[in-house]
Amino acid sequence: MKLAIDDTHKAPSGNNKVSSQWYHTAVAAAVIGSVFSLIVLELMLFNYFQRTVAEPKRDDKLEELKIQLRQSLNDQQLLSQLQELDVKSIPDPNLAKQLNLLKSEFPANPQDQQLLSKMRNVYRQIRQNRIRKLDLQIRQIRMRRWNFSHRGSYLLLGGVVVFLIGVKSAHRYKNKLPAPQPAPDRLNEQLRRAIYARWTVTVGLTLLASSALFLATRPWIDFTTADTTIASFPTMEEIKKNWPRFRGPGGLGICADTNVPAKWNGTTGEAILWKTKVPLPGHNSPIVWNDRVFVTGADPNTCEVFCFGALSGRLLWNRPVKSTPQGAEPIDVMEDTGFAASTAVTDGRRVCAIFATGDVGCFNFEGKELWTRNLGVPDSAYGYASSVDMYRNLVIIQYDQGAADDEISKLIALDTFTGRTVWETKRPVPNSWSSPIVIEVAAQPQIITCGDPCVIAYNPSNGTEIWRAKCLGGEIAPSPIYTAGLIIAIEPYATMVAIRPDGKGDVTKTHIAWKADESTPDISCPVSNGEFIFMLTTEGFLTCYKTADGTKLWEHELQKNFLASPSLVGNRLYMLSEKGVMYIAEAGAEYKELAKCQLGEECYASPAFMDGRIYIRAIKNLYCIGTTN
Amino acid sequence: MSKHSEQTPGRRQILIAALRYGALGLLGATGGAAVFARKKNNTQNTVWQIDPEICIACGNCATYCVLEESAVKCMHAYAVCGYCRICFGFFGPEPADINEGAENQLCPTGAIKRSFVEDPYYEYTIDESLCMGCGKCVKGCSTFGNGALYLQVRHDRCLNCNECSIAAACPSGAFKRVPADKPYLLKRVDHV
Amino acid sequence: MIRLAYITISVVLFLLPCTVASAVERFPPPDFESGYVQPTPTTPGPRQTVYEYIDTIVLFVALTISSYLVLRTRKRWAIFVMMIFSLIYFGFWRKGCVCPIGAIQNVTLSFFDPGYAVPITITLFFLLPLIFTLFFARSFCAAVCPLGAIQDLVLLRPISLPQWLESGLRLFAYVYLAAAVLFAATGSAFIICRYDPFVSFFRLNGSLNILILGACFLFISMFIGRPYCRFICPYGVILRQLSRISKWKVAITPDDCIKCRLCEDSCPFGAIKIPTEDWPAHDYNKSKRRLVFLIILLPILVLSFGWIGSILQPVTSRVHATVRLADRIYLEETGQAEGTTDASDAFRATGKDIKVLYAEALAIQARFGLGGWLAGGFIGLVIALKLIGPSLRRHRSDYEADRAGCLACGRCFEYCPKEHSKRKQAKETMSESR
Amino acid sequence: MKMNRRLATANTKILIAGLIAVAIVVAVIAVVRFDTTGKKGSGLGQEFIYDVGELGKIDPNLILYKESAPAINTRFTKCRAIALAPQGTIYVAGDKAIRKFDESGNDLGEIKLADAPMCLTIDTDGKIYIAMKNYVQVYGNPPKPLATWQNLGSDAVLTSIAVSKNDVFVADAGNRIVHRFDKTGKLSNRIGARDKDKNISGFVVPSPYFDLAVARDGLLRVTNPGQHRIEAYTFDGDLEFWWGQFSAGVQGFCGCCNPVNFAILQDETFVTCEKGLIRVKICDPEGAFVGVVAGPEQLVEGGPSRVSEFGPASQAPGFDVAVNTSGRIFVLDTIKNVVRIFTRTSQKNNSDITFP
Repeated sequence: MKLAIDDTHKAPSGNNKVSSQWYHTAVAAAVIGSVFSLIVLELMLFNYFQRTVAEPKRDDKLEELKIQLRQSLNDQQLLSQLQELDVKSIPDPNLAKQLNLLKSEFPANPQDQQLLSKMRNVYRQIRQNRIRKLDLQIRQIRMRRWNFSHRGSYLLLGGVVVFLIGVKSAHRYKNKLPAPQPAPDRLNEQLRRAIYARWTVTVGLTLLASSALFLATRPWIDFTTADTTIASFPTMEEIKKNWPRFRGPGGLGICADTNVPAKWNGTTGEAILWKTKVPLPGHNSPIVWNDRVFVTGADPNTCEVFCFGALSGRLLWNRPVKSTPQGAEPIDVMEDTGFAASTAVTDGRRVCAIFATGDVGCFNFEGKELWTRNLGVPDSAYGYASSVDMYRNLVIIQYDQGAADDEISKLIALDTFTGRTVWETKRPVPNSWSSPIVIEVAAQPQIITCGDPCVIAYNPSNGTEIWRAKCLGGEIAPSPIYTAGLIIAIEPYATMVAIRPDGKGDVTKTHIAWKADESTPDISCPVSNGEFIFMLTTEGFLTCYKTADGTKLWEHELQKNFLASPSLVGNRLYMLSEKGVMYIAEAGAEYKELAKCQLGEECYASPAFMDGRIYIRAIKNLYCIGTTN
Repeated sequence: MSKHSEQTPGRRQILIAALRYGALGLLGATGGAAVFARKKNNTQNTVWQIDPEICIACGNCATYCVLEESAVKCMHAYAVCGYCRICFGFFGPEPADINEGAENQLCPTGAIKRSFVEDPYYEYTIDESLCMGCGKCVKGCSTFGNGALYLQVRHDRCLNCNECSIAAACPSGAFKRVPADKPYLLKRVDHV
Repeated sequence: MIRLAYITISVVLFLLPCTVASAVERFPPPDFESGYVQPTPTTPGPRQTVYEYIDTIVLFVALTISSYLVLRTRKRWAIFVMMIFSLIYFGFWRKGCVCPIGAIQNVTLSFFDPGYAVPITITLFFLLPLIFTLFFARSFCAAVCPLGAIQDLVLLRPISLPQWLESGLRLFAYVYLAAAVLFAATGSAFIICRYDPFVSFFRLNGSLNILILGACFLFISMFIGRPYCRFICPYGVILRQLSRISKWKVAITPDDCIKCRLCEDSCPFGAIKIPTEDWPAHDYNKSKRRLVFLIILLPILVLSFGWIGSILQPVTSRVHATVRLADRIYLEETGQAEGTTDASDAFRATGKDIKVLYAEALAIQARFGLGGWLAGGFIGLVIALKLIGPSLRRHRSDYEADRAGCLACGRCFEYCPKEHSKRKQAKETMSESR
Repeated sequence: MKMNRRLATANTKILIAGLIAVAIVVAVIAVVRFDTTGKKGSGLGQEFIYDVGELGKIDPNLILYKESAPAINTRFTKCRAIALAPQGTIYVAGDKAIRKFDESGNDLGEIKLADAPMCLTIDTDGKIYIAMKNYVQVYGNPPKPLATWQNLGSDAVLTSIAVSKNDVFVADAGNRIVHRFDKTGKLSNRIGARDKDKNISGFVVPSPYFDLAVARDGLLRVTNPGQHRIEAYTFDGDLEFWWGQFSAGVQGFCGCCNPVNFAILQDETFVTCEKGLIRVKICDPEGAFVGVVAGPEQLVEGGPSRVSEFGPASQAPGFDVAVNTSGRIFVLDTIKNVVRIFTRTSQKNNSDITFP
């Protein structure tokens, strides 16, 4: 029983000397052990941080050198490099010698290509050697560190063992006899323990439960609702190829094709590929993606989305969008607005439509309902009529309503996949009928909205305002366009404003390029080919402005009523009158009428153009105009 | 109840004994079930291995192993190798010129050796003491060549942890438990 | 319903063979004229299986010896030596893997994953200590478990925790056990191994974080006796219950206790129970009512925690790689996440249908939902019992080792005067006999 | 005295408690920061990352073609080769069948086969010559099996076949040689075997990509991928000349073994197809680089940096290429198993090509 055991109890009396002398050695051992292991530990940590911090830098250096080696130098570069190169720094003596030689020869005949190539060769070798040297160095260091940390761990272990032995055996010589304190009041002790025990457990369980509940309430993905048929959103190219929204890509009303027919007749059926009745009325324009045409229609009781085959004109499917919840007061809209004035939007995977009732519906191309929801019945003088846009995975809805001081107008972004509201921004405007567009300025996307009194740009990623220009008034119906680096916004019968969209904050003073105030339209949107801007009033006044400075070039009266916005096809203007006559004019410095085509049915909606075809939604029918074959 | 137990200690003892042997039986059952429930798949020991068909050589093997110098190393399936003169498992994507100089090599640790066999064939061998299993060469070879280079767990190094920490961090789920008597999943062509 | 559909889809599609073509074409190598022969790659084998069996035998022997030392020899130093041996063999030599603690997960997995069969050796590693505990109390913890040993070794200046705090902290061990079993059963992770703080010391190797964790544990165990064993070890939880009903138990004193109170604070693990007083009558009815209330509370707790466990499914299931991948893919597909990760790249490279992935994820989440009920229910039960426990009246007249909590380290033996006198007698008899 | 000691013990107790608290906090932090699932990625330095992204980028001025029609979905799980009939029908060989399409992608029928086809060609008389792994099968028009030629042994891996007026040439990647048959399937001679005095270095074919075609100048063109060359042989097996060199840059052939496939346009210019960095390029009859049809950006989802991200599952897919009389180029995308159709854009951006 004389063995060294920790915590063994024996009276210190008697063999005090022996123990004390042992005691000191033990303490010494402990101290040495601890100090030693601390040092090793410290070294290992240093080693570790060297490996994680210092070495990557060296590696990057190596990569850099390799890249340099790959670059081919022209003569000037070579010479300058050689000038900078310090000959003494070259480890390989005979390379250095060669280089010196060449350098000395060079001034005599600087045009000697052979000499140059020699020099280039030598220089290349020098750089190669440098890389090889550094590379070797790096590898050696890496190996050394590995070995060190490997041995270090053993050393550390050893040190700790010594320390422990020391401390424990030292402990053994300093044991006190157990000296029990005077007995406490056992009974109360007992009771208290019981109570404390219960309380700790209670606290524990509340902690557990609350934290668990907190975690459980965090948002998570439900794969049952995951739409697996769809791969994210379309590329810019895809969008450009199609007519995905009101007035086509970017809402510009521009079609690049040149093979669009300029001659047809609805009554004789000339160049009319097909004509299909649309079951429900609506003033919204058709949108087209590849082989699908979408329009919406509604009467006070039903709102529906229609999908037509672009080739056949057959109605492929029609789907109702759930109507407003019961109890909501029935809304009244103007006859010439209707319940389906807003044009739908598609990203080629799904189509999303909004109606005057504030109902939004989203369907995939097969007509499967992905989601529908109601944004609350809009309070709008003529009925809600703004069209929606899509950007990446967002449906962007300019939900302007009421009066400015009601503060109920807002810009809403819904997730196209779930219909959830991604963000929502209040707008300081009364109800308007203009549609938002998404533009890219310096690779930064902006949502451009028009309202009384501001043109406001928002950031699509979070709905924050980028800039605003206080320049409009009245009841805004025309949508903005973006052309030649300018936003063109229109106040009916009053002004046309051109704004540079590269500002921040309030740009009213700073970024308004110019203003014009003659014969601005009240409903239709302008169209521009970059050089000129064309505007068409409801009364049929076609006006042409210069985009650069806003000077008016000419005006022409068409003596017809126009509700549809003019479109630009190649260098031709297509203007669809209320009576269904398409005026085709040259988009040039003066007015030149090219053709007039009769459809023979009233038209409110702006036409859609896609690969050589025109899709016109008339009062009752949807027309597809194109050249057969 | 405390009093009660005091009066008849015998009962309590019996109860406990019963419990004990109940528990013993339970344990036995558990063990038996665990081992012999499924006779079809043998209950011999397993080891960790990478399925080269699934591995994407992401590089996690180099850093997530519990060993500082990973147990995963690159292996060379000679039967699949094309013995190319310009091997993109050996040379960087843009070799300055075609020689063994460090400036042309792909492997950051220089673990691949290139040796002339006969015109125009070269043999490539891997120095395991230098390989750290980063899989850079594997990518090079599988992108341009036949995928003769691939990563495997070297069982002279592997500690065969109960849960392999690389497996836990493997993005492609290429790690699997394989029977200890067939510890490697070698790439080989099936021709005679 | 949709869920169900998805699951069935997944099952069906699992059965379909993978369409991905093999990487290696059947293609003959160049015909060498120089008579070069292709070398065959070296394939060094793993540790021989026979060693695994040897380990099992060593475990058995170690358990037997330590049981004998604890119950018969009753000598701290002997137990200590045994402990050192285990530390060296199971710890530094066997690199602390597989240990009985981790084996919990292997056994669990083997029940739920038809593809996985637990090796016999691992099963034995799991069972032997339990069986021994049934008869000889926690002799495994005493001198066989390397994790216990390394902590016991560095215990320098024990400070005793109040009992209520101890029982509160122990709650964690039960939660840890429940979690470990849940994750093992769903084939998600072996968290016990993942966060084992000491194994990296045994390997003298490991990632920085885990080394720091281990260092912290060792530091704490310099002052608080065996924190891992008492408050975290999920295996210890099982051992506690079994050792309650063990045949033989560790006794502080070799014969009758004289209540000298010398051993009172000798136990660094707070496992010595002091004699109880009779409860006063005035408290009796009150506590009786409380007891009834708590017993009624029990099922409520079980159910509510079960429910919590199940609704925690979205969180817990993300421990499973497939669910994480599905999440990531979903975010990428819906444009809510920029760029791709290695994992999503790898998934797309397989050309597998996303539907299948989602279906798999759903199936796994469903399993987590069910598992959550069970695990949560278990935790609820434990909590309820822990509430009831202190409200029960047990009579104790002697100083005795807590059957559940005693780690059989044998420290208290040396404190008992009876022990010493007994040893003296033994010596005398020996000397006489000589 | 006694008081002091008690105080001292009290203080130390507090100190210890504090230390323990700190330790616990540190431990928790360590656990939280401990990344077990690899979401932080391998913390390897830049030099350990393999990236051919930069290399794969192609100067848009060099791209002379654009994808002009929707790609044709072959509906194969693994398509192998593409060929055009003289009158322009597209034949695609895959899985265990041949499928016919017209240029707008309409399905014109399928020929079921007993074996997996490796390559095919269509004769002027409409006969279809299909090479399986190691034998050739001839189908008539309308497609019904006419003949099955001799088996070329287990080592043979036929990867390309071409017909001339009265010969059929078969490229055998396994034996690194070209077999010349007459139209009845009689083996007349072998071309391209290593031969010092004819100074034929022999074909180096590291992977089963070995293409040939008969040019209008009456010479046989054969790829020599290991040497990064296209070689011209007479039908009797004399090496006339060769062109092509290795270069990581766009004007040469990159990787260990390229080009994998090629086709010859009406005007004798070559359309070459590379694996690894998947590029389809135009070279003039002397092999000088003219321009690019499509590079990784156009052909690989995710662009060049994704090229090496396929994983072995779809490693280094060798695209095949065919051309029609009007100069359209049909690229068989073996990753997506579709046929992509390219037409030449206006010549103007052709002029301002500047070679690096």
